[in-house]
Amino acid sequence: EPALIFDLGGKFDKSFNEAAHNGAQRWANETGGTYREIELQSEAQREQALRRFAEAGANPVITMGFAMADPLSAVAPDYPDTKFVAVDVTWLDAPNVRQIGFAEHEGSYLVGMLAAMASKTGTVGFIGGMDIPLIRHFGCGYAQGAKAVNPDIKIVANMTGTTPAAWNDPVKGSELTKAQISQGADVIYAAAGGTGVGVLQTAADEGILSIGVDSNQNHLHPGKVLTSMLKRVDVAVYDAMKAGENLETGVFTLGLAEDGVGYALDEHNAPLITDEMKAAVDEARQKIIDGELEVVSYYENDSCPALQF
Amino acid sequence: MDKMPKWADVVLIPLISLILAAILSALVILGIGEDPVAAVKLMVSGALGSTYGWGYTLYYATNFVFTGLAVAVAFHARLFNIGGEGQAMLGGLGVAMVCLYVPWPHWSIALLAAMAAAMVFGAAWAAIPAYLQAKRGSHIVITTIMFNFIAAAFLNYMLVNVMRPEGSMDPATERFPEAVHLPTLHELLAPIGISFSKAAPANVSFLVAILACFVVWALIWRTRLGYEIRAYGHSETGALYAGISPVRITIVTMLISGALAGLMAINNVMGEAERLVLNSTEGAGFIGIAVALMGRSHPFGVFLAALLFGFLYQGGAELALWTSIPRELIVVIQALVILFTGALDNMVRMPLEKLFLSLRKGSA
Amino acid sequence: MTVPAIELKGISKSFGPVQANKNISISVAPGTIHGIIGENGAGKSTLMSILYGFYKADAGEIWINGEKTEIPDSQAAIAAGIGMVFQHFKLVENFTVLENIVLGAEDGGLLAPSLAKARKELEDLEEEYELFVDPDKRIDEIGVGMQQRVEILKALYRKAEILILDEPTGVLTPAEADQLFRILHRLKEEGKTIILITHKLREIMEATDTVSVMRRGEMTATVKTSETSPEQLAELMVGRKVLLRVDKAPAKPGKPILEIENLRVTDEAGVERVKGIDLTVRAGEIVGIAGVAGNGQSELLEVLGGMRPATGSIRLNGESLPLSGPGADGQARRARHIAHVPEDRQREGLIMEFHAWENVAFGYHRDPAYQRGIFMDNAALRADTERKIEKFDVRPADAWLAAKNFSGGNQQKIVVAREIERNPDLLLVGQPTRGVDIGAIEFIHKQIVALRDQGKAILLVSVELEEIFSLSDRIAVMFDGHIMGERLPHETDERELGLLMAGVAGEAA
Amino acid sequence: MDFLTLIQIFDSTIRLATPLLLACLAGLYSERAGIFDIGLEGKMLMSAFFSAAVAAVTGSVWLGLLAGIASSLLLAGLHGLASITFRGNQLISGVAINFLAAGMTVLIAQDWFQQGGRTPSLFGGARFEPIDWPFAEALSGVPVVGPIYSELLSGHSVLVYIAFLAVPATWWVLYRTRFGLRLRAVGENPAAVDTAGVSVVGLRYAAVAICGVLCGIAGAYLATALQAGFVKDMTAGRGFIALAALIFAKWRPWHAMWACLLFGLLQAVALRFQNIDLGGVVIPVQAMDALPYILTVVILAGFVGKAIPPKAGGEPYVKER
Ligand SMILES: Nc1ncnc2c1ncn2[C@@H]1O[C@H](COP(=O)(O)OP(=O)(O)OP(=O)(O)O)[C@@H](O)[C@H]1O
Ligand SMILES: Nc1ncnc2c1ncn2[C@@H]1O[C@H](COP(=O)(O)OP(=O)(O)OP(=O)(O)O)[C@@H](O)[C@H]1O
Ligand SMILES: [Mg+2]
Ligand SMILES: [Mg+2]
Repeated sequence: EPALIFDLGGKFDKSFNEAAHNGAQRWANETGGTYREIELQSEAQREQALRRFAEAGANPVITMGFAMADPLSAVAPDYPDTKFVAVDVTWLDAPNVRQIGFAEHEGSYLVGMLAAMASKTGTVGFIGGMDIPLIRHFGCGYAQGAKAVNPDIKIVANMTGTTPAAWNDPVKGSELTKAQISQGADVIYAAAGGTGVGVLQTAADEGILSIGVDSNQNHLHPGKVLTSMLKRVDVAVYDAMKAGENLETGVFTLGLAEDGVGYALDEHNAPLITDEMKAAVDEARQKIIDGELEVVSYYENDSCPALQF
Repeated sequence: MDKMPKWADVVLIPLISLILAAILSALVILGIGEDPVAAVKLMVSGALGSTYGWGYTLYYATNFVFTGLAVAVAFHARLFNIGGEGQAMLGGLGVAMVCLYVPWPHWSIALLAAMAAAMVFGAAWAAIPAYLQAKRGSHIVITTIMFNFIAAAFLNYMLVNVMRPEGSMDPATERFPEAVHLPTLHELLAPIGISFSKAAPANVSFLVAILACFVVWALIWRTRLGYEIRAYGHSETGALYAGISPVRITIVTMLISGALAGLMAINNVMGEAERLVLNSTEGAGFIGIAVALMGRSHPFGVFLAALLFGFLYQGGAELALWTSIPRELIVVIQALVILFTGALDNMVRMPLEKLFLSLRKGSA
Repeated sequence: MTVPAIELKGISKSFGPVQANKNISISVAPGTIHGIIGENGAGKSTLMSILYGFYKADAGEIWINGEKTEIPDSQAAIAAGIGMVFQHFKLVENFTVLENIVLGAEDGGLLAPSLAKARKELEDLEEEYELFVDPDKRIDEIGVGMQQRVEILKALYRKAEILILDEPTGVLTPAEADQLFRILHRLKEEGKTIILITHKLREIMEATDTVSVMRRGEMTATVKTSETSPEQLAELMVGRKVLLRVDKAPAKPGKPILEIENLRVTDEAGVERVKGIDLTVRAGEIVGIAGVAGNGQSELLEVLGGMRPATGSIRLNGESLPLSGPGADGQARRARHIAHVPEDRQREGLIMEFHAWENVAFGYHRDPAYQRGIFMDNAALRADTERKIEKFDVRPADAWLAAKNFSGGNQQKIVVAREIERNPDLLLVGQPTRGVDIGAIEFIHKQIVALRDQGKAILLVSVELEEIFSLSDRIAVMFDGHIMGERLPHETDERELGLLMAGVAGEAA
Repeated sequence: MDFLTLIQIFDSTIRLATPLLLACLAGLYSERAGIFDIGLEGKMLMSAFFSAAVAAVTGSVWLGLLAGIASSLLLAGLHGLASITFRGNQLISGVAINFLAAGMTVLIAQDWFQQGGRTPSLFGGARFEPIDWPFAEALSGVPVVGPIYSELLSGHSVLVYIAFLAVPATWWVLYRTRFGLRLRAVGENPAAVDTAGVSVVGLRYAAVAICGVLCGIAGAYLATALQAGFVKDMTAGRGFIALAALIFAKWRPWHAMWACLLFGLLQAVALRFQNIDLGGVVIPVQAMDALPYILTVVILAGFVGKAIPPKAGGEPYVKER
């Protein structure tokens, strides 16, 4: 029986935990299988949940978020027969852990290009939840994509706050959106969990475009959401559960090539994406896959060539 | 000349209140379609049924003892310190600096240094609100709320821009060296032949917390300073008459309170995480308010209330692990426990008092 | 025989285990003034609060004007024509006089018309009873005497026919008290019924028609005032003979202990309250400061006690005493052997939530005798307390009782015991017997005199002229921050002091 | 900074200040009557959920508002029961209410909508729409006055106007009516009210109920006017900021409005000027984020002085020990 450990944001974070939840649900619905799950409430529970599930015989144990790396490195060696899956972790030295990283900067690069192409004002916005490296990583890819289309583009980047409330403050998200609109932004990319709900809402209300994150959020405001940066955590979780105990371990980085990240195109945003836009983005996508184009990751040296944080 | 025997006040009323809270919680659990009996069993066995469960329960309780004592000490001087959260965050910063930047030969010396740093940092963070309250009359409730936000921003800056190891995704410091690893209860109890769960994070800080309870108790009820703090808390004009300086008491009390809140960091930062992560306090500063209020600001009461909350946290974790009960249910159960044991206790006390009075009259 | 205005039948009331009223019956004829006396804690206030609907009796009946009346709350009492002036005034401090008077008796939802109407009616009432107050002053800006008038006006504004006054003169100056009794007589002449609780037998003798005595929750006697004497009442009250006058030998003043020169005090609001006074107190004498409350006596006492800064010079035993800064707080004063019985025992002299034994250390909690290492020696403190309780006959003799659970008189005994037993060089005493029953007054006075006889200096501030006369060896009168003059008690009288207190300067002081 | 930016900042200030102001006035009624309330946050949150939920189900924002107010009133009643009837500790009761709301909203939301503790998005009549004042469009071109009229004053939802009208209304009720006189009195000296023949309990329940209604409006404003649905914990600590504003204002209505506007302004400024470049030195976003709180402390210490709460506040009224 697999087990799934959500990060502190909880499984309904409108973000990547929720994507994991969706993947697990899909697996359960398709196979009729059951799985255990826990929404962490505190840091101390990370290790606790790992051990408890491992001891109870859950296999594989799937964890969400980079913060699980540290406890995993302590726990995984104690349960060599258990397979662990660590989403957003790629740097552990543990034989029984399947480490899955996403090249969010690549996906963000593509939506950044779309944003720049859709923008009439030459200004695009980025709203992050909290100023942490992961969010800078998103913003950095986005900025590079936007600059690739229009080197003179202005990118307004804001963070919502410094307390956990920053991920659940749609009102502040709205105000930031309005602030960015007044600074000229007409496409805004939100990577801010529940706060993003406010960003997308206000963008729709004010008649500008927004970009969703993690899962496909195009349907939230049809015709108003330019696209969504997809991070296929759901697929990763689904695959892991499907593979079960026979899971392949090692480090997997899911980028454009693996369809681990991408941009969403469906009936809700089809009218917004012109053929040229699609062509340009798909070309860039291919180039990145082929290695002709390199999108710099923020993690490489803690800085971004296209945007200062 | 009490209306009720003391045991009834101390044991019976909390017990009945807890039962009422449990009944209501059971109704909520039923409401979302789960089995309350199984849930209670799971919570009790998960939190108290094994040394593993105890290890977690005591770990959480340790956090709450520190923040609860912090609030309680300030309460004795009628200062409402809502800033435990921020003070504990800063305490964590102090601990991290001590553990990371100084090579320590042995954990025991490191612990002493870390305690000192945690207390100094926590006290420093309480100092400005204290000074402003004492000298400028700026309401300490506002300033401490504001300082919580400022602390969060400061810590965020430190962890993202200053202390984060290069290239790490995690807004956290690197792991502390092995030398400052605090012995867990497992390691402490093994030599005397007691086998305690290896996995649980409860560590030597728990003993420090117990010690802190005694120290605070002695401070408040056995020292001149404690006497002055209580006197000032009860009557400001009285303090003036007795030559107790309001400015001094306000500042000293808040420094002690901040130091206690900061001290929490030896448990969660040094003892458990062994690194400083963002939001490491996780609201323990606010739980401390409930703990202090429920413990009637007495260290012993604080200890019991902290245990209760430790139980709820760990029991809740077990619920979350083995059932599909959403974690918000645990928040609701906590709310009901606080409500019944803390705010609605007179609902139980009033009829009980009548009962005892009539019993006494009947026998007299 | 006329129908009694008030008839209480078999009233009982317990507060938890304390039975404050036991099966009390009493009847008051209309148009009379009925006195109630009794020791502290005898249950007088409780009984009256039941009549006013503030407390609910456990058993018993209330009959008003011959009709059985249920009084579950004050609303019902007001409707039945009862008004009450509580021992501790029930006024909203930051409201104006007018607002306090209309509170609860407004007509209509809007304030303006109510206030306008009240203002007019108030003028009439003031005329009629010579009860002048400034309707627009805030309560915390006016003195206690005024506050009491507001309370009486509140009752009259509600058309009270029965007026209960609980220790109304406890805080009044003699002049204010005289004025009050004139008003009471006028009310009585109008046919109103008045119940008066007081500890002052003189007032009972002068003002009442009948008097009831309470002891330990029971009504022990009701007599016609004209057929009794103060001595008999005192005995009925306390259960033993009481000395109503202080017995003391003539003073033998020695060297100056306290020398005050050109002392000036400015309060928090920037008003100068003491305007340059000179005063000397010698060893073995009691100097009494008479004056209407609010003329700077309190501030003088507070400066000496280290509670507020001042300018000028004070010498104690010939050495100067700092008047501001760190060396001028209560601790420093105590270190210089100044003891201080403050004017307000509940707000200053005691921590009401502390046990008796903790209060016995209050102010002296840093005394080495109470320390053991870094801790306080609570056992020593408790032993000390037991001793003081015994010596000062504090009742109940329970060191573990919280101060708030003692009656006023016994609270005062704890404070006096604490301060006198320090054997200070200088004892500051403010209003030592306010609200205290005669048994306790006798005792406290004796202790003060005994301290004097040991050659200590005592500075007494009291608004009770009677107390000033019976204790002081020398009397200084304060008015508006100045000392108007000094007199020897046997060379002056109440009339002359009254004039000085009113600011009318006598012949060269 | 140009004039239009200024207008936009003020516009943002009004939006951010409105929920604070409603909650602050709510606290004012309660605390003026002597009942401390740190449960403003919880009541707002509860109302945010129920207003959004009912609006989503019925399609009527007005029904949503009513439901929000009702749910907030329920919690207010609980607070009253604990702190008035059973003379419990008002702080504990408030803490419990905050926890209760945080948990119950998500539990119920998940039970009803299965959308991860959220309500469905609200459309059309299920949301409060901005009200455009007459001629707002036409006047917007007029210099200075135009933007002020059409951007700043016009175009807010009806709840904003209710919030700001509640300020003079509160002032009027408090200082010009019998109810206000009694309310202020019961917070200062309940014994005076009691002996004057007025029910302390009744007054306090009335105050707590008004507090519930105002918190209800505040929550509904967040979920159905500013936003289009409920998200867990969406009050994000605004109840506590409102409490700070109340102390800042020393429990007075007009001052409360200025305090809330100040807090709103500081936030609006901080949000708008993140990452400003001061001649090469980039101010970290965290510093900007903390700025409103730092400035609050500075202003408090520098200009406000001592705040003395209603005298009987926080203490249950007990006649018999
Ligand atoms: N609210 C109360 N709760 C509990 N006990 C009370 C209360 N009020 C009075 N008592 C107790 O009831 C007894 C009678 O008190 P009461 O105030 O009636 O005395 P009193 O005769 O007015 O005394 P004093 O002369 O000091 O005013 C005392 O023992 C007192 O401690
Ligand atoms: N910002 C303001 N705008 C208009 N009037 C005000 C303002 N602030 C205060 N006032 C006026 O001040 C009067 C009283 O207000 P305030 O709140 O200062 O009361 P207070 O008497 O000082 O104290 P309390 O409110 O405790 O009674 C009101 O009648 C009101 O007219
Ligand atoms: Mg009395
Ligand atoms: Mg008395």
